[in-house]
Amino acid sequence: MSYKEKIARRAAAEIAPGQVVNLGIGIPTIIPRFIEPDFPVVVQSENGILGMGLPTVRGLEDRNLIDAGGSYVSILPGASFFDSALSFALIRGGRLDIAFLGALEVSETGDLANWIIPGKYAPGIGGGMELAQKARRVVVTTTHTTRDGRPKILRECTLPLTAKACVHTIITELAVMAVTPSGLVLRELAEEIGVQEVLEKTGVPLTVPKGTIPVF
Amino acid sequence: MSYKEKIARRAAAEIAPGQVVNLGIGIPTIIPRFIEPDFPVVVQSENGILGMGLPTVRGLEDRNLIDAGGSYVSILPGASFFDSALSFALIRGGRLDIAFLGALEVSETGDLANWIIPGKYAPGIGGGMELAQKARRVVVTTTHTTRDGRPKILRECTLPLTAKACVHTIITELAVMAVTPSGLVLRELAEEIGVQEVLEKTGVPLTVPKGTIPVF
Amino acid sequence: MIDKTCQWERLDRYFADGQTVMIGGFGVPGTPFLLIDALLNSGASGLTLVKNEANEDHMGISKLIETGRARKLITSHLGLNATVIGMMNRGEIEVAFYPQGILAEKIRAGGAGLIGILTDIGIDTILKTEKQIIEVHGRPAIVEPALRGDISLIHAAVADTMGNLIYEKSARNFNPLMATAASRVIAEAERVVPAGELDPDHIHTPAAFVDHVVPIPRLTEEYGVLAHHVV
Amino acid sequence: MIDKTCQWERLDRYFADGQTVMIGGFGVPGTPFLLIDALLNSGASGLTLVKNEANEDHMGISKLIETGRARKLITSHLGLNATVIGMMNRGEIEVAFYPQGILAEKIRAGGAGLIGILTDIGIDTILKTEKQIIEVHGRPAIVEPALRGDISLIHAAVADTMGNLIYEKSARNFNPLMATAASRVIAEAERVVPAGELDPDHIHTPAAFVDHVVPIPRLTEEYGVLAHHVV
Repeated sequence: MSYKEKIARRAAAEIAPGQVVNLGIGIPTIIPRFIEPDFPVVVQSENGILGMGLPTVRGLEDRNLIDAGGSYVSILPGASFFDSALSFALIRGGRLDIAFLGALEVSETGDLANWIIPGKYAPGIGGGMELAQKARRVVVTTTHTTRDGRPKILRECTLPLTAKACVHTIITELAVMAVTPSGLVLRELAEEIGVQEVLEKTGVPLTVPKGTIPVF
Repeated sequence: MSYKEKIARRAAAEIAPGQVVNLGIGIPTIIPRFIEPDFPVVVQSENGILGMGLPTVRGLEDRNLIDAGGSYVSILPGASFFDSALSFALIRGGRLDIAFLGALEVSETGDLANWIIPGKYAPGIGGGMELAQKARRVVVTTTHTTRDGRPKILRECTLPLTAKACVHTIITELAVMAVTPSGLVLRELAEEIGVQEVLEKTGVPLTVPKGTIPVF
Repeated sequence: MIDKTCQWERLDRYFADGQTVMIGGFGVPGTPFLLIDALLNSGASGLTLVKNEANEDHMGISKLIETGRARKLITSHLGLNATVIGMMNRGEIEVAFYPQGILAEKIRAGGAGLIGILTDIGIDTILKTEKQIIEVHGRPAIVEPALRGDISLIHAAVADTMGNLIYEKSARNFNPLMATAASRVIAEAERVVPAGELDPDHIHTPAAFVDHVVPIPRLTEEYGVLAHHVV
Repeated sequence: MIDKTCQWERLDRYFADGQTVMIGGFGVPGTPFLLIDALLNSGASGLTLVKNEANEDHMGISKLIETGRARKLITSHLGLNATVIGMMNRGEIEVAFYPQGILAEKIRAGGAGLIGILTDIGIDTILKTEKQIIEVHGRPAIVEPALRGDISLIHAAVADTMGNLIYEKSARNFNPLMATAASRVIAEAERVVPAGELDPDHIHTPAAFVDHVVPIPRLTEEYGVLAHHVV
């Protein structure tokens, strides 16, 4: 299992029965692989779908049925289609239980930066800002560090924010961390990962609760 | 034919083929009687109908199909139903060609007062303010004077306005008048009505064009 | 499979004194008469009601108002309800009027997580009194804050068990707007079908907005054709 | 009977230099490729385009942009179009980005005859720079003015001859919003049926919003499944 799959599998466990969730681009798109087929969850897509299922079986693609990332998808019984205004009404109006989002940087107070690197990467805003700011819970799925090994979890984001104080939980290939009023708290460790490694690769103090840390 | 029917019949002649119109309460509701069955007009109702037809034939009323005044109505081929937000989007967004409205008072500059008599009559606002302010044309259908003979067409309205400078045409049991940048202009006279009577019953100067005034 | 169907007996727990309650309908069509009765029977009082109009005397939300259960009514027009107009004139209920389409937009904005809308409707009238006015591109605009409820009571023609709703004809009106604009959305439905039976392109209110679906056992007389409106 | 069907050859007269053109679609679904070709062939230039994204390189509105016909693009995200991102970075086209749902709301507000909307989206980000900010009930709100076009180009699955439109699945997206928000609304339709054939409860865009319906003779390759998006 790749590190992305590990993160996605752990992220899937965040979903409570009956919740409405949105899966951002990147790692979140593979979360559905780790949801049991009969688990009651409703997946929303910004382009106007509620009740998305798995990616379409090859050869059965429907030219009118893609997700917000452009992939051909299937729908489940009870699905509905709607326009872009209603789609974001759902997001901003408080009916989205969890947004799973990728990150360039996350701060210890839950600020999220994931849409722009000035001068380098500026493809636009998309739906991410509304998802980050208005989902009832934001779960960030990300590698713990950048490709060149620098921490992505920082005291303060250096990149322009997507939304302030929006992240509730961070899931990486090393750990699950919660954003709390008293800072980041280690909740779980990945298999075969030690506390020390996580502390070293995190750019901010991380509270380690007493007792055994659960492993995922 | 009653004076209301005369006004309604003349009002019906204001509609050009293909137009979208809204019929306010009172005299406007009887306009459809004077539209030829095959004349292409689309009647909108604020409660979410486009393509209304005549009142329902007695005994065939549909409990789910009323107009904004509460009367049971029929629909024509090509009709559609929608919510109250879209219904007023259509009105405010410039897709309503004519609103036919009643009046308590109209000013010579086209101000309309028809929703409140402070201390006496204040049932609310309804859709009238949006119809008056945003229809592409507002045609007022009204008796020329109040029940006690005072002019309804005034230099300035004394009652709180519904909308300012919104009325294009006034149709009464005596005359058809246009609101123009240089004041009110007499366009047509009702059968057997003389210019003098109209001038006397109008509370403001009325320009009478040279030549024969058409009769309706 | 998610199942939001709910029995009438369970509704009591959702109602409380002082709530803001949005109620669908424009006249009889779309008014959730049985949910209104449930609210009435719950005993909740001090309510703020949001509805296009107050139904007609002794019907629908007029019953809540006549029994003194509503502190305030946010509405558009009361032309067909002399009883409530009388109560308003005697100061027995506070009434806030909005242009019909602006009321719709305020509710929609609440549902859409907006802070409000900017409009010029009423800009030259007494309506602008006590409104916040700003300038946008050199043009005056009335600020109309978004409106949300604690509860919305919705009438649907068809629902599925997951909470997708379809309305019929002119019974749609304010229902789909209010179904987005409250913390708890309760829909009564004339017919409830299993999830998957409705065409996803025909659904008017997607399931995520709806918390409870209550099947209507039998349409009562109030839902029928009103004899005095038959011409 | 009103008949808004229109032949492709007649479209030329509706296009002009400098127009603001709204174009439906989110990716391939709902993008009116043939209407975009008609606009391209008309020779109109100096256009301001409004679309969720710029399609992908060499497809849809990317063709208009790549041929230098658009002065400005109002959009949400260009992640799948490196060509247009390159042109933007070289200053060959002006691009204004909005959060996707706020772009939708601005267009909807234009269609609904509002002056604008008030939102807190982006209030703690660089987005608020150069925005008008007001306070509503003690809370900061970004003023987002309404957006309208001279023309909207819409793709419908089914239209009737009067101009009622029905969209299919995720091809709905921005189409019903843009269909309310321009002085002239042109819809291409995969199937055109006589007025009266569509269920009035299933119509997504009522006829009054639509000026012209152009029947699609045959769906071209661009409307099909994109091989590089098949997993």
